[in-house]
Amino acid sequence: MSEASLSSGADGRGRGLPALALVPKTDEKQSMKDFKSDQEVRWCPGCGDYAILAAVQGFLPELGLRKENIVFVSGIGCSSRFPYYMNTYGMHSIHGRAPAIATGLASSRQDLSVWVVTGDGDALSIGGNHLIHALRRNVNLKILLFNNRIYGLTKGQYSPTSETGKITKSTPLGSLDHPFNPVSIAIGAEATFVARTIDSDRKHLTSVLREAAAHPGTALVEIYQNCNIFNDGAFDQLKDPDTRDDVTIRLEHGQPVKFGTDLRYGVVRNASGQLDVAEVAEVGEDALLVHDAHAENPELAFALSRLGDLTSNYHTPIGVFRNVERPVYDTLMADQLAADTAARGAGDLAALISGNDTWTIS
Amino acid sequence: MSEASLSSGADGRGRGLPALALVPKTDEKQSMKDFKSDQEVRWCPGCGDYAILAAVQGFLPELGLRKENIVFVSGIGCSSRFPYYMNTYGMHSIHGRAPAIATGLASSRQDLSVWVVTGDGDALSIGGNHLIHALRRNVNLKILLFNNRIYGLTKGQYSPTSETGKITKSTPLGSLDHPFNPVSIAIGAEATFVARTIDSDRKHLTSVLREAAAHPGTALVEIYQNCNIFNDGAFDQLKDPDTRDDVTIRLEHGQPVKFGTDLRYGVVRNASGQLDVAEVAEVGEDALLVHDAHAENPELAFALSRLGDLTSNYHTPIGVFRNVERPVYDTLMADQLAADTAARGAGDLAALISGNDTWTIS
Amino acid sequence: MTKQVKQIDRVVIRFAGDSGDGMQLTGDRFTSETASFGNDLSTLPNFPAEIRAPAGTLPGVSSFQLHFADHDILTPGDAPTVLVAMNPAALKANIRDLPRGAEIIVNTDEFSKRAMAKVGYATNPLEDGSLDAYNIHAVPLTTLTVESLAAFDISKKDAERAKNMFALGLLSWLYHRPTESTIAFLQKKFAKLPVIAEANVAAFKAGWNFGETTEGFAVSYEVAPAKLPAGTYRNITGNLALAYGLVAAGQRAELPVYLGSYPITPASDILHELAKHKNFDVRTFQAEDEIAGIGAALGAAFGGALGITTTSGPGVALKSEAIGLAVSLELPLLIVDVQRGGPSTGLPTKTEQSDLLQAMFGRNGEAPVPIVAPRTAGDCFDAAIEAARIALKYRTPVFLLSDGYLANGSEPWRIPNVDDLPDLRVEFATEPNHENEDGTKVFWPYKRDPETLARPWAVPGTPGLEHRIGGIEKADGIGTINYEPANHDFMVRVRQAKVDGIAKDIAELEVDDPTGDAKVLVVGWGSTYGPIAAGVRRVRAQGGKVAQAHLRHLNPFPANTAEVLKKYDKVIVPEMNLGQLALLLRAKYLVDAIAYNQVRGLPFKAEELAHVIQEVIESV
Amino acid sequence: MTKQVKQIDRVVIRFAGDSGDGMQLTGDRFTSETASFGNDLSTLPNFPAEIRAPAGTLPGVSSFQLHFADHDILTPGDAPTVLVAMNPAALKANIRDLPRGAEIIVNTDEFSKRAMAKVGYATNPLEDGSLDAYNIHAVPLTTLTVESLAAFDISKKDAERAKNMFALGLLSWLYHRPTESTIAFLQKKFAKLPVIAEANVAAFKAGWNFGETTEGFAVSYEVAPAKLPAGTYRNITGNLALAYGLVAAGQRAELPVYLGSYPITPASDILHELAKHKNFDVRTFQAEDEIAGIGAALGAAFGGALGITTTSGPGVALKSEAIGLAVSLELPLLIVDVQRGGPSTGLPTKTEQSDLLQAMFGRNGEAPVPIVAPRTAGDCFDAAIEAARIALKYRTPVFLLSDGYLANGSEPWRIPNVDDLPDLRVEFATEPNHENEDGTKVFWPYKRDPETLARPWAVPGTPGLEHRIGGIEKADGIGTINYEPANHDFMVRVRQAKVDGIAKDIAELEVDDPTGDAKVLVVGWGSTYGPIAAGVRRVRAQGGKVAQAHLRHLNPFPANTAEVLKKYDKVIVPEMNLGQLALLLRAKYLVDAIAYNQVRGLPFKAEELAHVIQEVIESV
Ligand SMILES: Cc1ncc(C[n+]2csc(CCOP(=O)(O)OP(=O)(O)O)c2C)c(N)n1
Ligand SMILES: Cc1ncc(C[n+]2csc(CCOP(=O)(O)OP(=O)(O)O)c2C)c(N)n1
Ligand code: SF4
Ligand code: SF4
Ligand SMILES: [Mg+2]
Ligand SMILES: [Mg+2]
Repeated sequence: MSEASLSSGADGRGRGLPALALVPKTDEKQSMKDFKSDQEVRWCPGCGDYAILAAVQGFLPELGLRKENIVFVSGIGCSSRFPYYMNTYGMHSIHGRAPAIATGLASSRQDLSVWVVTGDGDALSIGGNHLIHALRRNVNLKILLFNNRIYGLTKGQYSPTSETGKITKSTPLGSLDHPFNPVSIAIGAEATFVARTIDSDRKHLTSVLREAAAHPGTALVEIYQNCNIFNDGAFDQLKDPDTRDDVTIRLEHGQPVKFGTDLRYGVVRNASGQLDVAEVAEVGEDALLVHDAHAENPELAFALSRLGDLTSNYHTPIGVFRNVERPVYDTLMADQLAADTAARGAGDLAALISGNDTWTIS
Repeated sequence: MSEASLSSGADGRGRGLPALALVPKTDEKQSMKDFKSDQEVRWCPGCGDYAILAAVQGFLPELGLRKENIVFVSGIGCSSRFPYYMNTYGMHSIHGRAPAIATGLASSRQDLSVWVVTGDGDALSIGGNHLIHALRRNVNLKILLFNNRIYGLTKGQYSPTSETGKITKSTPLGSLDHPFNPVSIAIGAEATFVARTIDSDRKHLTSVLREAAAHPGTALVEIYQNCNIFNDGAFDQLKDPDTRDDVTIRLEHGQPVKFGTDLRYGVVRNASGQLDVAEVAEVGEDALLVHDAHAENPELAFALSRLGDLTSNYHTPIGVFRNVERPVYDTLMADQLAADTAARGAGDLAALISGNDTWTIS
Repeated sequence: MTKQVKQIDRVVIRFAGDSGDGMQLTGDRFTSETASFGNDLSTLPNFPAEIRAPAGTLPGVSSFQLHFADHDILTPGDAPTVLVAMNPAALKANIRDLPRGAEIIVNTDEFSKRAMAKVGYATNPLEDGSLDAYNIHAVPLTTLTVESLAAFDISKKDAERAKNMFALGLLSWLYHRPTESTIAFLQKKFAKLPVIAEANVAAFKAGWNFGETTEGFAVSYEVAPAKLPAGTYRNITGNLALAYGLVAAGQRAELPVYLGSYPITPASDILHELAKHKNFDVRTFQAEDEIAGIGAALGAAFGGALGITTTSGPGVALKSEAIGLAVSLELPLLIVDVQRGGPSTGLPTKTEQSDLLQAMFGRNGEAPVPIVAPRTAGDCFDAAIEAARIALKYRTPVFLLSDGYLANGSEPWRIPNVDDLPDLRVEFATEPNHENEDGTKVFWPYKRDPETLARPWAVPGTPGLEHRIGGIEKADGIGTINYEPANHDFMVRVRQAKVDGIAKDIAELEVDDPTGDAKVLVVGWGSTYGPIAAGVRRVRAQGGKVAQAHLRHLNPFPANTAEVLKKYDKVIVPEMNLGQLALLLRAKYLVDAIAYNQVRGLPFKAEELAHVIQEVIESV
Repeated sequence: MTKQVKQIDRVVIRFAGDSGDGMQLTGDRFTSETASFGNDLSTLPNFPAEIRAPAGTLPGVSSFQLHFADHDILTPGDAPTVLVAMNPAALKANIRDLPRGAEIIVNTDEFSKRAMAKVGYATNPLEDGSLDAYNIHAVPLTTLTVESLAAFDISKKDAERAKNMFALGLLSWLYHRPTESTIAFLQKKFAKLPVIAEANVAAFKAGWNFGETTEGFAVSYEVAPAKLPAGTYRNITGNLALAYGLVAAGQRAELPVYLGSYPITPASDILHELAKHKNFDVRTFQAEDEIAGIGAALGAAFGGALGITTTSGPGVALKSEAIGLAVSLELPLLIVDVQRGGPSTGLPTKTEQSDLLQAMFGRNGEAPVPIVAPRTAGDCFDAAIEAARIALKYRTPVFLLSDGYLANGSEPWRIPNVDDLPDLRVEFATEPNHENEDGTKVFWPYKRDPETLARPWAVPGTPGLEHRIGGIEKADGIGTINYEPANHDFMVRVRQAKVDGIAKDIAELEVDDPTGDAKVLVVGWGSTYGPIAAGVRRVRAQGGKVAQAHLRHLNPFPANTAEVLKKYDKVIVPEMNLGQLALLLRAKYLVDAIAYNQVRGLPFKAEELAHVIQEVIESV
């Protein structure tokens, strides 16, 4: 199995950094502070957004891109204040529309590295349609979805990722809606890159950002983020040293899926072909599923996305679920222009507007 | 495997017709013509919509519901003209919003059987967000998605289900977008019932409608529909007597997945755990996958949705992919009202507006 | 020692501190103590868009202003006579609003070098004499609070947190406020944490005693209860009154209420409130976006519910297309717009009146929609009922235009007698309403009531009345799709005529012109009522003659509007926008209305309006 | 036999048949024959919203009207002097528009009992004398076509399909039209099916010969070429001219063009056209909805492209919120609204002018947007360039308001010299534009050009100018988030001032008042130019004195507008809405404008306007 799966990505098409091939590099040595804007950060003390901001600012120097060629586009929400704090170009747009705006920017400017910062409400409530269309088109965008399972900026209503029965200002008797699993819906929407990580795990967060940045096309990164004011502790089981190892499944491409204290658990396919958690001791190493993020067919990635329990956070896989190559929208668009120009030559305005059915009056 | 899967639905929760339990029945014998409105049908001659209309009008009498308790809500598009031709209550709303409007109607009137008629553009372009949210909420709606892989009413632009590279009025050099697979995205959006059928197969279409009507909650039925003016023959391989049997995979719950002339092909899990098509002769009956539409875990249904090739239509599964029970939004909402009223008694307006912090001036 | 007690007629207090200092809560508590004491009052909360903007910074300052008096008042007061500043930022951000001689109570504990530097105080304003014009009470609030809670087994942090209650206690002593309600409130709020509850109560009492004992406060003040019209009163904010009005409308119409909404500041609280009243047959649906919110409400209206959607300006923009559909379907629907600063995201937590023209014209095609606007917090209740009345009777979407100032501000409200509320019951169609030539009886969904021009409301489930409606133009009467030129022209005009006709059915525009011979008229709408009336009072107090008229219906205008306007030489229209009502009045009545505008995210000041009016009077 | 040839100065022909009969194509061909012959012309296509409404029914009738003359004309003609009716439905649907004495060519083959019954003809109108007032040519078009194609190896169905070409041939003979272009066209169109191509050509020629030989047509007519201003001409529709204008704007600005659009009638063809011109550095993005369409265009504008979004009324409604964002971001953006009948879905394929107020006010908050409107099909080209000029120079979204009549109607267009087109080049910011106290140079995204009040356009990729913009109110100059009351008031006013200031930069309002002493002025905007001018001509022809002025800029109005209006005793404002421009003029200039309105989904008739004008003249 592992070979089959590895091979599917082994040709390395779209690996490496072609995602940023056209973005000018800098020769100067960059550091975290180069990416800090002079704006005072206005999140609540203790908000998980701080950690994500630090991680992103800490990671970007790695890419060695000219910072004037980096753009952060966001919607509306606490998380969407992000661009103000980055010393790059940025747009704090309107609620839910960042993927659409970023699509226009990315598909007209291949020399830019375009990042979208959004929240669970921004991306999955009002912005759901733009998100799924960006994913299927595979525009060259890196979408960071800060999922705190709540509407923060509007002071705590439940969101499309809140667990059913959630008591909030707008649902005093509990919410009725069944939540989205952002990873599942992204895969269902033909995404080429889907990952999940956690605000507090700087190392993991950074490694996921690295892979996302390297991905040519749309990369969706769901980041579990704590809103200590309106949904504090939503992800505690994944953070608490006592529980975290036994509830978090760390996915690594090409590796058997093992987790838990001294890796005593693993993921296997059960009799009915569904994925299940088992004790490695019982099933044996060979029975373990080997993760293949590069498989063209998304069924495995989807199956993995169903392992976690969104309420208890038990058996939550983190890492890169899917990372496959597919032609990038911006490239296709640019190629079409180039091909047409090559075929017909640069447009001649006078000829165009005259057409071929004219008459002259003197 | 087959047992495991059968059992998961065997308890029969949500089977039968509880979906319509609260909708008043009629004693009169109904016939197809009872559901025909006096409005002249204005689709192009030869349009697949005619067959679907006939199938629906032919099926409804089976339900034996009072026709005044049936409502058809649609958006905008050729397909969305549907309600005008039904002698029931109906609303031809605005582009993409039918699921939202129907949600308000269904969640406030449990005594109605509410149907949504929509197109691939209406449901998946402008209406994508409302569709996925209706699915996750599991509102008691039956959504008929007429998929002709084109924008008909606006005279033939490509749609989110058009194959990549499609030449249309708006894409003279071919479209760039990777299409949605409506079944995949519905499953990714937590749908409880997802099916696919074909305009020209009256029998199959009717059987799917029957199961959808029986499903408590949102049922999405994708209907392949021929637009003979702007996308003629989009589904020919599934209709042409010479090819249809070998390209169409008919799914039946609890049955091994076999198809092709004298059922010589079947679906199996390959070494890497992915679904594949194989010759029954080679793999043997027992190796065949047994379809389990009732499995709580959607991974199988999702995997099946990936079998078909959306361009060649090869190995297109039709039938019910997923049919599981989950609390219905309208019921939950009604129950919350009932519970609150039971707990606190019917609201007392005078008491409410007075509150408990008053003073009197005389 | 017994202290001197002064009688005064009115006070304007502003509590100011960090977003985290609980100033809104403190203000609320002081307000309800004041309300239950029987003063007339008006409040103005003011906070940043961020949930907890960084501590000690100017953008992070949150404030709550309260005006209370022994007579009826109309505004939260132009300038605070007392400022409670919990830190240097709060002082700096508010000082310029204070008249000389104002009292300032500052928490000296927070005046560290760093804290002062952070907001640009080079030297300590409490010492450098820059505040000599004011009457400073330097109080180490934090220290005192912590000391007073030494006995409690709580963290220092929790102890410090209680400093707002210490301040509240001090102010309560200073103005002789009753304390029971606050103590009860604290016990209820922290019921789960009895220690914290007791600690807060203790801090509150400590603050009171501090006032009682310290020399710092030589005088305390009494503001006698106000003589308001007889009745039972409560304090109420605009959003709460509006929510109650919607519940009441459902009850009086004997219809289920269906709210389809998407949260947005400053409208969210209406959703929150309605969600609490399921036992009034009220359904609340938090939709995926604004379009789904109004869509669901419209769907419910088709099903026979009182459909409502609540939002603010940006949400209205998104709902535009669906509102057009509602106009075409001619179904009852309430669109509540709690206006905020624009354009775009603008100033989400500030007030503005700049959605009037959007409400009038923000749709494709000729799509007239009636508009109703409340004038005070309490009036939101009646305005909601009036808007529902029009929607139900005329089968039309109706705009209810509130704003951020009304939404969050509060005032005493005379609780109406439920049985006196208007009867909003409607009749659903149950029978065919038309006879074909061949004598068969059929139902025509667009056959109108000759009086109101409203079409019949036939809800699904009614046998024999099956029909289809939609957004494409339909034939007059029978309601089938119709592309005929003459029919479209007729339908466009009849939809307009229906809305125009409502003028016959609404109260005339009242003019307040005591002497009857004023030459200048001030016309306003919505939340500017208070400031305008206060300004008018001042002018009259100084012997000036001015008339005031305030529009509750913006579309259509009351039947006598032309008449009223023509009576005066000059018409002033003050608005918190660039002149939107003025534009409508000028266009319709060709009156040379003088637009006086401010777009500051804050209500007008009475003084300022008085000044403007005075100038115009003199110009006549 | 040689036939008589009559010289006439103008003809109005209407082709009418089933949606499936190819009437639009027939009309197009006759139009281009006529254009290349050098007549002046004007066309009016008219078709149902359905793709192929059922054959033989009234709603299924599709028609194409063409007015051509030996002099310059302004409208497609009030009433057809010739009707070609391919079936009973076409006859019934159009007969009432014909003046007595008009010529009617009918396809008798389609007059079966069933077909006639279907549209309510109890007896055959061709025989029952009901058409005596007209000059009927009863021709079995289908039979004749099929016979003429007997030699071809094609199906009967294909043969019958060619009947529209037979009719075209007949009409071409009747009016001496050149035939080469049509023959060439058919060969190209059916290149892949040579037999079909030949068959159609044969049918076309057969039609011509039929006219030549049959007694049925004793006379043929000659309409001499029109003496239009010297130049090279082509025939063009409004949508095509508008699309070309957008391409030209990109070329003259030397900027890439980015169109973000979602298909909608009647705007879709602009998307279709632009999609063909990728070699002009034009990107077209078919978005998932209207909001994504404008969003992508705005994103591209941020990146330095000429961002454009095209739509119709319902789409504008959906874009409202994003337009507000563009106002706040102050980026160049073109919003093209090809207006159609409203409200809601309304009449998708019919024309209307009812989005003017939506364009003016359809957003939350004070969000002014300049508005430009073309007056004729050809003028769509210049109007698009002018709209782009304003957007680019003032860094603002701009509305371009076309409509369904301009979009699909066509006229001869004098092809401009590309080098004479305005230079639209702009300068991107490349350097810091502000110096801090400490002497450091920084970039302030909202530091404005004192002249235009436009802010700098600094595109990503420019080193040192990294900055953040957004929809929240920002501080003047530096552009950081700012909630200060005074700053907001200032920013709201400066955005308004920027748009108002454009008045200095646009052409003055021209008045056509030949005698200089007219007392009545007719003011219009957009596509009513033709009918109004034609109406004015008629009045003058009868000795009446009337002035005409037509607004190209609706926001801001030209600087001299007040002056112009004041000059006349009466001002008439004809509009295809309920008086939207009239409202704006009344509000701004307090002029008692008389609104004359029609909302029929069709352009005004010149005769009708002449009548209205005459009445007003007499009333003075
Ligand atoms: C059109 C519009 N609708 C609603 C709002 C109000 N609003 C602002 S942010 C937000 C949701 C925020 O939730 P999320 O996206 O999860 O971001 P978070 O604050 O949790 O980071 C809402 C409803 C708005 N600003 N604009
Ligand atoms: C708000 C809005 N945008 C665009 C349109 C134009 N429009 C009408 S139907 C349609 C798409 C139709 O495609 P589909 O939903 O697949 O229906 P079909 O006609 O193919 O049955 C579009 C873009 C519209 N009517 N309203
Ligand atoms: S409200 Fe929650 S998400 Fe928003 S800033 Fe505060 S802690 Fe963070
Ligand atoms: S255009 Fe296509 S989908 Fe629409 S009615 Fe005609 S055939 Fe059917
Ligand atoms: Mg969130
Ligand atoms: Mg379609």
